[in-house]
Amino acid sequence: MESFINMILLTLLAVVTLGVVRLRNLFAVVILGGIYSFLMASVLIVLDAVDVSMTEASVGAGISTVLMLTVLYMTRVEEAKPVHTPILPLFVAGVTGAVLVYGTWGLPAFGLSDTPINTHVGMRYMELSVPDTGIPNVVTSVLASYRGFDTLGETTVVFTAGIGVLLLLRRGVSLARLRRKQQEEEKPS
Amino acid sequence: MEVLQAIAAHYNHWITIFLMVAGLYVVVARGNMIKKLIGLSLFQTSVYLLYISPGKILGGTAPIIDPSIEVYSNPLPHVLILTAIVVGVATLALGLGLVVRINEVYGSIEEDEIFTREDDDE
Amino acid sequence: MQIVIDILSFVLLAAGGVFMVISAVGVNRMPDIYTRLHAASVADTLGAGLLIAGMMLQAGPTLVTAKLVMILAILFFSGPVAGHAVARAALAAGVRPHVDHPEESADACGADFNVEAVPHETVRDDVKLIRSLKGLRPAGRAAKAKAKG
Amino acid sequence: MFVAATLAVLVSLVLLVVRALKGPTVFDRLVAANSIGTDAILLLAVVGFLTGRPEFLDIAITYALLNLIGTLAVLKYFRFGDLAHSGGEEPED
Repeated sequence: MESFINMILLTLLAVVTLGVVRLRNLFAVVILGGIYSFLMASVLIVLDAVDVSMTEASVGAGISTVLMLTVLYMTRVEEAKPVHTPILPLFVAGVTGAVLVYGTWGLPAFGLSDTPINTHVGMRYMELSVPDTGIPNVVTSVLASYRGFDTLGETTVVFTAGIGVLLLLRRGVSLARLRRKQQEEEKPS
Repeated sequence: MEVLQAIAAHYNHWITIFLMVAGLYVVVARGNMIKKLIGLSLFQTSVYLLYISPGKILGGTAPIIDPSIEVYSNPLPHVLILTAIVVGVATLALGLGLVVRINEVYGSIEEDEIFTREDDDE
Repeated sequence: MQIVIDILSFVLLAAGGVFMVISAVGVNRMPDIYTRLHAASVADTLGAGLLIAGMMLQAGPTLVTAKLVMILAILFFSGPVAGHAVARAALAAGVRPHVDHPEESADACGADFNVEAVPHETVRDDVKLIRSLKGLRPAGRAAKAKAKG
Repeated sequence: MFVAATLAVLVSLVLLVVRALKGPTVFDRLVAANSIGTDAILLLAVVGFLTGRPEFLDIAITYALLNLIGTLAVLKYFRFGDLAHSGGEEPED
């Protein structure tokens, strides 16, 4: 039953992706992106990743949608008609996909417990988490205790991105704007 | 029945590859920068699936220890992807900031229009 | 006792599921946005309500039931708010309601959605109600255009 | 019995995705998106009962709140063209 729900949700995900690729109204694309995030969060629930699911829903359907809408407000909504024929990108995408699908034959089947990924370090954390840290949620204990420095690095990345956005969007004197102003002043004369 | 089982064994991988390829196609083929960023996030979410689906054990539940439960799924991919999601939204915000800045300077977010404008300037 | 609870919750879950499907079919079959909203609200009230009631019977008096009550409360409040906001925004954006005699209203409903000319009684009443509130876009825009011109 | 409820929610999910892809106006897609959010909440709850661990309903509460916020953000954009608008007065066109 789990496998069946998983397959249905994944199929819906693929269908919504086709819609995202084909539509040219960016509003509709953003709304479909929200739907995509909710479906992805449901898939993650079925795959037992509850913490990831919550984060994906709040980031994908919440913050990303609002950010995209803000940027659409500042720019424009309709995407221009493509100038080039999409034959070359389709070819590149098709070849990449074919190579990757060929690679899946060597991967272990879905949902088995004796695959390499499920037999080594992950299961060690499962055994040690409660005696070591006393936290029943293993994801939390690994994230904040065993690998706390990774989270510190992640915070640094987010901080850097925030500074980057502030520098890009500050309302001060910028060189490019000055140059454009100069050009506009020169044009009428 | 055998065919169905073979499909179910690799269905997650194939959908993951489809999402990845769709994201790649959007990034390469579309000139609109917001659409490119959406393609990039499609690619990103496909990586989440790629990591999480091998960690699932059929019949297991979420990795929160409870005395009454025997089988749990693997918690390690979840930890990695939690970090990836947060970093992903940071890069998305930075990319959108760049798009707004480009729109301020060139008055357009279409790649082709920007290129023709650059050529006109020279 | 347990068997009674099981039967009762099965009936509730089945009814909730049926209403969910009815709502989704309605969203697909209805002719325009305003009627689709009507169909979508079935899922928020009857569908979710019956499903969650069935689950509450199964959970018994535990923390799970308290969480289910919270979900139900949020759905009951957020559903109408979202539906009302969608209808208002669609009206403000100039989406014309589907009417029984399109040939009569076709020329009357211009690009700017002339409110007075829509022949459908109920629609007109709703619009009057909203117009009496402050700041409805299409009417306001038409009035401004007249004042300028 | 939770199997039946899960199947019903999945069927309605499929139909709503069809509407979200077809929807002639943005608002049709929005209605479908809102209903898909509700369906995701119910699917989460029902799957929790189906697998015997219904403790994760907190996540469903998060979904419900996010669903409302997402919809209102989009609609506020349409009404005023600005997410930061206080909603008090008619915007200048």
